[in-house]
Amino acid sequence: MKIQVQTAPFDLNAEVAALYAANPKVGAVAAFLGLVRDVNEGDGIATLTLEHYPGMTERALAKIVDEAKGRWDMLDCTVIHRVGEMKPTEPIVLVAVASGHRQDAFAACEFIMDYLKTRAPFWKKEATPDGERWVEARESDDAAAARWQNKG
Amino acid sequence: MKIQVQTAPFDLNAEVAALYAANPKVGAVAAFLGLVRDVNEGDGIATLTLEHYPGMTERALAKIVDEAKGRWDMLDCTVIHRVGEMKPTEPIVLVAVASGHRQDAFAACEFIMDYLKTRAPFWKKEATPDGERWVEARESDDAAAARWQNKG
Amino acid sequence: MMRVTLLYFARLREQFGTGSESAALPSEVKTLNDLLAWLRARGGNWASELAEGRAFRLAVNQDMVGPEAVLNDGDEVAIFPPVTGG
Amino acid sequence: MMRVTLLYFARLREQFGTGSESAALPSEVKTLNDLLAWLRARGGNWASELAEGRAFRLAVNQDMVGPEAVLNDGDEVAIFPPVTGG
Repeated sequence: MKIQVQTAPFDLNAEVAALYAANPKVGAVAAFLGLVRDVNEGDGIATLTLEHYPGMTERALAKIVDEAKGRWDMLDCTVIHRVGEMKPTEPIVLVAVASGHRQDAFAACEFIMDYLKTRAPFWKKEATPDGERWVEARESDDAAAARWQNKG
Repeated sequence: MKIQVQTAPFDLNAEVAALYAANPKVGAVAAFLGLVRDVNEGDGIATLTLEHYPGMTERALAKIVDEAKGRWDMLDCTVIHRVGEMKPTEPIVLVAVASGHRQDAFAACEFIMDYLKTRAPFWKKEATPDGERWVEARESDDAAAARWQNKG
Repeated sequence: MMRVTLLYFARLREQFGTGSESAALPSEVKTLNDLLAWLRARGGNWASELAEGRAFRLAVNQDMVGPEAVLNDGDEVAIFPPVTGG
Repeated sequence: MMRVTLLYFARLREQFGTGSESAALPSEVKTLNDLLAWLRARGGNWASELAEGRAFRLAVNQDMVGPEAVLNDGDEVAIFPPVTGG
């Protein structure tokens, strides 16, 4: 299990290959990439700056991954979240889960993303033509995380 | 939308970047990689050979992708399925979906995989220590595809 | 008289010893069910692999269809095991 | 007397004009609720940003907790807006 917070971009090929290339038990990898969009709430976005809480971030991500491991058959997993300033089309986050079968890989990957969105201490600030603003949390993210309490 | 059947390996970085690098509306890419495992039904697997029905395969995949487009907000999508002989740890299939938001990307990607498993004309033959055998279809795959008829 | 192309894949291709044939169908063969009965009458692997209750799938002109589908002259008909890709 | 480290992130860090402070708490401050009341008493942005009904989150020693959590000497207490990563 690899959990990392970094400013540098990451190499999707290398990260995903690390999950399966050495382990012929892996039949499925589900991966999610979150990217900077050029529009949010109707306004143009020039840059996005990610702040986090060093120490707690890694701890929160490790707890989320542990919870996923308890629910699904996960063979390996990588979570990389970037911080600092990024431009539209740049990847922000990678969550990749390796499993024997696809259902576990998909469910664990989506679960980790939903929990990351509501429990990992990251904050986004957007630069728009009208100046900078902090991104507001979405109720839909709380709802997405809450639905895992009834299934899995 | 890119749908391709090929014997050659594919480049995950290039395929996924093609979905988002030129389109700053993409906020999420969900990707699935299916891989050759070294054990199936308790037997060691030396090689896996994929046969398909040229013409119908591309047609069936296009129909599946079209159905996904009708259900979810998809900005772009790539499906690459390899045929021919492969060894354990080699990727067999890539399904990657780009969307504005993660829920659509995840759902469409999983839907396409479930339907591909039951509707696209591919067949697997395994080489085991006891000789070659055709892989049997799984009832669990039919069940996975059927559940999309009640939701979406 | 109707002429169709028959395609066989995977285990069926191996059991039948061929991947394709061009078949001139007698006039009583109007549906896929009729075609299956006509193929079973060849006996041997044709009778056993296509027996009622065996799992196989049918496609006409590259779309999966049920056995009640009506055949037309020039159709491409495929018979194959349940698919196992992905 | 209890001494804790207070950390502020994102909008709160900007509004309070600081990301961290070491605070000596009066003996009546026993829980996070007490701490919030003590910070609100500073007035200005402290009162408005931490007012009842405003959305913020609390962590003690890097675990998210509710406002009823009891404080201990040496704790690292963080106050921050709802998270928006991913």
